[in-house]
Amino acid sequence: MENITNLWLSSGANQMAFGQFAMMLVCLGLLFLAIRKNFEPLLLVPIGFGGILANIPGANLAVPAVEAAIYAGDAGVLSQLAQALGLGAFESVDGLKAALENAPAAAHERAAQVAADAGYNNGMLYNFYSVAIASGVAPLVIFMGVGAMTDFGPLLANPRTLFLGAAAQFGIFATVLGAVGMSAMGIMDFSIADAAAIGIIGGADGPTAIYVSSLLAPDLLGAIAVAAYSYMALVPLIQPPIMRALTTEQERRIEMVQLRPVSKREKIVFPLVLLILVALFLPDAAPLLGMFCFGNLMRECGVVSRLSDTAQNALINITTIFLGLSVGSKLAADKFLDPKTLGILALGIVAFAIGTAAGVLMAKLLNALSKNKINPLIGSAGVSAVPMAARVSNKLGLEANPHNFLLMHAMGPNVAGVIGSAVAAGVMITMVRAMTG
Amino acid sequence: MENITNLWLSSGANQMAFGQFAMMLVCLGLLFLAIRKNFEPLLLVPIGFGGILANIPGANLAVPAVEAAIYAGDAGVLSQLAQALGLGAFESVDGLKAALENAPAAAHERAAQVAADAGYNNGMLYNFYSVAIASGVAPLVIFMGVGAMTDFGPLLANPRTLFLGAAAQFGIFATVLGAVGMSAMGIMDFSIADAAAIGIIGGADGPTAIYVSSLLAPDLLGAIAVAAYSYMALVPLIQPPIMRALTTEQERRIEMVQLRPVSKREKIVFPLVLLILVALFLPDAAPLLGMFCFGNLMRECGVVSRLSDTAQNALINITTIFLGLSVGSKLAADKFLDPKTLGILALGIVAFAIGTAAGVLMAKLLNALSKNKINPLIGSAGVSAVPMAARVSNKLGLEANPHNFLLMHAMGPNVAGVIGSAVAAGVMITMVRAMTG
Amino acid sequence: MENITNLWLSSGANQMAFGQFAMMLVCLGLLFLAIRKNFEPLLLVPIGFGGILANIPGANLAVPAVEAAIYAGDAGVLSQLAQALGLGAFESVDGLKAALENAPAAAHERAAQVAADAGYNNGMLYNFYSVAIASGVAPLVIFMGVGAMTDFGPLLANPRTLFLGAAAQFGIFATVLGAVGMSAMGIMDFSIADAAAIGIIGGADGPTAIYVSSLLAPDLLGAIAVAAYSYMALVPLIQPPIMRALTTEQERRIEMVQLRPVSKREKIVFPLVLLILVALFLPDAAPLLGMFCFGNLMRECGVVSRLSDTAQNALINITTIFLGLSVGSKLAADKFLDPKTLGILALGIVAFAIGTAAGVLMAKLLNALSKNKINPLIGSAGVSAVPMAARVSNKLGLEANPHNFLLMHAMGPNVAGVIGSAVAAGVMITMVRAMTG
Amino acid sequence: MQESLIQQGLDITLFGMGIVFTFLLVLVICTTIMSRVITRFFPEAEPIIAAAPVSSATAGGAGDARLKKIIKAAIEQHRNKRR
Amino acid sequence: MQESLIQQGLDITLFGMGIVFTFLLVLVICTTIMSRVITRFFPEAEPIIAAAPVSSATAGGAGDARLKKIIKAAIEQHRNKRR
Amino acid sequence: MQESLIQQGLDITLFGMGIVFTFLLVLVICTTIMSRVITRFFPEAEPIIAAAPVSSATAGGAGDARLKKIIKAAIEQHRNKRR
Ligand code: NA
Ligand code: NA
Ligand code: NA
Repeated sequence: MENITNLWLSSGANQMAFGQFAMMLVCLGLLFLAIRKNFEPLLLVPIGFGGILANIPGANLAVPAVEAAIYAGDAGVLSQLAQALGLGAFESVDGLKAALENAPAAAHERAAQVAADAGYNNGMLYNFYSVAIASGVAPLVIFMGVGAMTDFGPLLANPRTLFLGAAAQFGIFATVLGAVGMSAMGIMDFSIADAAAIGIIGGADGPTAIYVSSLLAPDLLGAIAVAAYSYMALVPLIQPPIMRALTTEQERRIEMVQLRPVSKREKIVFPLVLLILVALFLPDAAPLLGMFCFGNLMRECGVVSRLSDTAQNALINITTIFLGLSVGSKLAADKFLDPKTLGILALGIVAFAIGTAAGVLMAKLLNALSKNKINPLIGSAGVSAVPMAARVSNKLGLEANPHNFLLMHAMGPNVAGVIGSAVAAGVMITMVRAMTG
Repeated sequence: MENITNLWLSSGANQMAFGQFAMMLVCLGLLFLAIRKNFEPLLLVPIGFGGILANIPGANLAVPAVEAAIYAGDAGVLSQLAQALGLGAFESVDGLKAALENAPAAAHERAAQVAADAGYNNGMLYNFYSVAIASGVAPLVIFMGVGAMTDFGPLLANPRTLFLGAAAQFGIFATVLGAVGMSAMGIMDFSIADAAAIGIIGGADGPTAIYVSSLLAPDLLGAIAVAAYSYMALVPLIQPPIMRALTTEQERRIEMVQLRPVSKREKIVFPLVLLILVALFLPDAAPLLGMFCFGNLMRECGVVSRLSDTAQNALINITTIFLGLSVGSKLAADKFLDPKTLGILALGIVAFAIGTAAGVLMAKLLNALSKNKINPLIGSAGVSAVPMAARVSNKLGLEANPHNFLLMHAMGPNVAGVIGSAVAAGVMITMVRAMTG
Repeated sequence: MENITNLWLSSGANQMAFGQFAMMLVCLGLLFLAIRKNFEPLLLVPIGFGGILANIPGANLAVPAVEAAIYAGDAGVLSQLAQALGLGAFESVDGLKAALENAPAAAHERAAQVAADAGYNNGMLYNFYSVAIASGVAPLVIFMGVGAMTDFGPLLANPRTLFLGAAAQFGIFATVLGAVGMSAMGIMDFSIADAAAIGIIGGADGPTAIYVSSLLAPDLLGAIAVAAYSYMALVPLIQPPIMRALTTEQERRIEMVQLRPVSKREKIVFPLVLLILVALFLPDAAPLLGMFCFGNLMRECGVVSRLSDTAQNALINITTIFLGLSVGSKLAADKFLDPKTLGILALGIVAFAIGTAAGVLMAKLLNALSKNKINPLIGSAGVSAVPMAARVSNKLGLEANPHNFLLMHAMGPNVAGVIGSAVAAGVMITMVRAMTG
Repeated sequence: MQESLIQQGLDITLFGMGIVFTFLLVLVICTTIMSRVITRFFPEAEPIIAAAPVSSATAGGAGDARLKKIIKAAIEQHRNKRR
Repeated sequence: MQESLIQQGLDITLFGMGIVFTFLLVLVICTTIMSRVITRFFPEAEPIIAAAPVSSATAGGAGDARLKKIIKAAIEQHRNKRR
Repeated sequence: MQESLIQQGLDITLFGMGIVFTFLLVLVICTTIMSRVITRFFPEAEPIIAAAPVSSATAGGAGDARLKKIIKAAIEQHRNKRR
């Protein structure tokens, strides 16, 4: 009899809190968008599935052994944990969790040893998160793979388009301002680190967003990643109205001269030039841009094609599976169902919109300064969201002028946007650390 | 001169105990079965090879640094270890090893630090085991890959076959009873956790068996994995006599109606339905069935085929190599050459036989209750052992009736058996933990 | 204003020490050799790139959190670190680093906890190094892949060529003598462990060299790996003059009888024979040769081709990427720009030359003892450097006699050289540990 | 203690088999409902037949077959014209 | 504190955008110089056109096309001989 | 100390080379015995020639060759009939 009671007590249905139920519906919604509407499925399928797993009541898949021990609520273990964390005695679960969060590394380890001795293990998703994201490795490996898939040819043929990629990063910083503004007005309670991590959504670059928020605001990582990937999928809806509003029919019809051929040598040397500039001026962007340049050098150098193939296929796929599940672990109800999430979702779409506008306006500015006209529609591609944003530019160009193929021209600002947001990420990490350190 | 002596003392021939020699022969036998007789070679080749490596005298490949330090026998190090483990002074190697086994996590770490300071490293296979199996990740990743290879179409076309997969799990529980019975009679000394881990051999599912025994009875893992994979390879020999004995010629001739076509949407929704039921009722089965459903969703959803391909190829292959070598590390003579191993081998084959019989009998029961007859030969496929058991059903069906193609019909209970044993695994993990608390 | 100052202080240009700048040039040189001159690009591209990353000033990519904390120079953290490492108070950065190097494991962990509490993380490349090389796993996995790519057919057809592979290892030991001689003369300051690690360059086998030096002389690993791979690429320049000097035109013209066909069974049994001999006589070579034999068995047994394919492709490529970057992390200026590096480079080329000569001379000795003549040009292939050295033998053979195809004959000593240097590695690890233990 | 071990084994067996059956019963019910709902309310445009995926080996064979058919047709056509 | 938070946000925005632009400006300059140097002093033997890699799918199609062409040619040749 | 370092180096060299040679000598002996035993007592049904594995590229070429042969044969056959 006791056994049946045990099983029922341990079964999910009994423990399912409303928040977890709601998060499961949210995650099913993400899966629907990914599978049916093709919203960045490579990431949103694992994220959504991981989110469901993280919200299974009683399974504790997304928490470390110590938290599992706390939830299990054995009186003896709780008092040992309280002692290990430097509390006099166990008073409340929330008090214990707060102590855990603020405990120094040595106390953390003592608590982990107590949990291990009591037979608790880390949850599967918690382990994935520790290895893949907390260590920083998964976003970097994906960035390496993206580098190995990136052709800098269009950018090298027309380096001016780097400015479009720079301008579109204004979306990032405007969002930082928005976030601190919300805090100042008392609507939200974002720290400067939170604000920086939210801003990076405007970079429209998944791995960069995950990397930055894992460093600056791990608690918000789930919401930030979901916002980043969802809005990237929504680029074909978000950008066109802004692009039409800011350009005249005349401007949208501008045909661009064909890109010059770019030699293999230029393509080999470019990632090294970029790397050296990063080394000289932006050491905090070195992990992201370093791995990106490494992937690109493997692609272009022509002598390590088997490594480049693996970086673009087996390695990036394996990493994506675990990265997605790990991000999903941050969709646990107690972290995600927070007013902050709504703020993040609202700020994220603003970031995309402002980035798009800034890119288009910069293109118009460049046209005002130079004879060699560029079609301002390619400015919006500067937000990155490779290659979706470039396709949007192409589509609007064709609408205005059926002979106007902008795709290759838009690839320049598009990859420039990847560099731009990695640079912005480096700057923000440095500055936030100096401010909070 | 001293150098030659050192080398000779450290050389294997000098240290080769009889047990290690015997285990090498056993492992060569496993390799012979795998390579020549095609006994589940994907697992038994790495397991057999890992077993040889684990038994190389003096190489300490399968033991942690602390044990290597103990075997090296330096007096100073031994006394430091004894202190670290809370013994007054070093008395005997066996006493030290016993203290190590029962030491709390903090003492374990102190001992590891003593060994590290004395220059000892963990053995290669020990590291593989820690990363791949002790963490639980390798069986789960393989289960994800199996999910990505599984077609639930036949099961969805005829959901009643799930009952066959349920019935065949009786092999698991009968074996648990057998194991505790042996203990009660004093023949063996199995704890309830041991009995549960041995029972899971009857699930005829390698990753599930390894996952459960890594949690409940790590010391028996080697024997359990070897028994599970060997008997899976022996399914074409074990099952037919039982199937013939329990069915009439008439029953074996039953032709089944062709399966209805199953829509893509059903296949996409099914893993989610299964996942949600697991979340509601069986949180302890969530890691296994969650990863299985995730793999299957990746397969069926059609939008992440590159992830699905990787899960079915590079990722599962890499994991299989390390899983196999890690299982092999548990074939070290001091663990494997134990009367318990004989008990495990004996109980394992009984588990397969009872599971087969239960599946067939359940099929006959379903026939007694319903007009829509099923061929009882497909009941035996409920033990899983995918796809071997389904092929056995097909072969016996063709013998009785040359127009009787049972393969697709048997795939339903076959994959149902995978679900069934994962459910049984979850139940047993919950109950054993509650009992041993 | 303060922010700009911060950024400038943190920027690379400000912190770029001369050594780091020099190392970047060296690494660009390695990349040039790899890409333009095809010098072992699969390794030298990642090594060179990793070396640039490791030398980015202020990025601390190649150092652990504790060192990053030391370089950051916060007074409070420094004094905490000094306490954690058992110093009375903080006196100097160099003193702290020296204390860190000599600290026992427990003090190391306390220091790591201080750094974690102060918000410092391990550098990316440091993490790669810890996981890939310090654990020993990456060289072993690569060796497994090499085993899966190796055809022992030519060796089995003519086992006598194993002696050529043995003789060529004299390069290793002559270099050990050279290194201790340099130390004795006061030119360099190599310990016996350093000398053994340097000697292994003469094995002309990358993973073996990295494995041995990660165990015996981790500080020299960067220089040793660079020397090993560079000289392997230079084999077509280093070997021919030596081979011509030691052979007569007559000898170079010797045509060899066609190799007998080797049966599949011999190929399957050979890795097991080798493994068992290793188990009996050389347990310290078991990790290297064990993984090598495992890879070869997977290749030849014919029943696990999907594992063998993965070992030869996805797995070895992934491992090569991280191994290369990790080796690059040891090209940090403060480790690499040391007089020892020059000594290593000088000794390395001597090792190759002596190994080549010893192989050729052994071939002539075998000819003197047997009627069945072999072409002494294949002796040089005994240094390994697969398959470059065998191609050199073939090329010189064709020069002397246009009908003289030595390639397959040279593959025998070539793979024998891999076995020979792994054996030498095992011997040296055992002996050095006994000497320094 | 031995008594209790057997008791534990019986407990695991009874509750275990019970839960396995119950869970799979619930799964049968949910699956059946799911299939009906999808078939009735969310049918796919064209019914998909659960065909075994054509392996690349088969595809190669198919290629050969197609090749032979093309050649046959070419020759046939040629003959017909000759008549 | 709130004052300071906004101040921090403004700092990040101003310096951040400034550095992004400055860095990319430097990159534009260096890239342009690099391209000119390579084009003038280290030109490649034959100019390489940035052609899209032919995917295996296309290659398969090409195979089919070649097959058809061969058969067509065979038949054509045959007809010609008949005349 | 210096003396001893050289002594250690000599030790490693002498014992090292000795063991490398001894080990490979034993390996030569065991390999030879193994080959003889297998060749005499466990011969394979058909002798396998150590042929280089046919790469897929070659296979593609073989396909082309087969294709040409089939077409040739078809045309040949056709011609013969015409005569
Ligand atoms: Na961007
Ligand atoms: Na089963
Ligand atoms: Na060698």
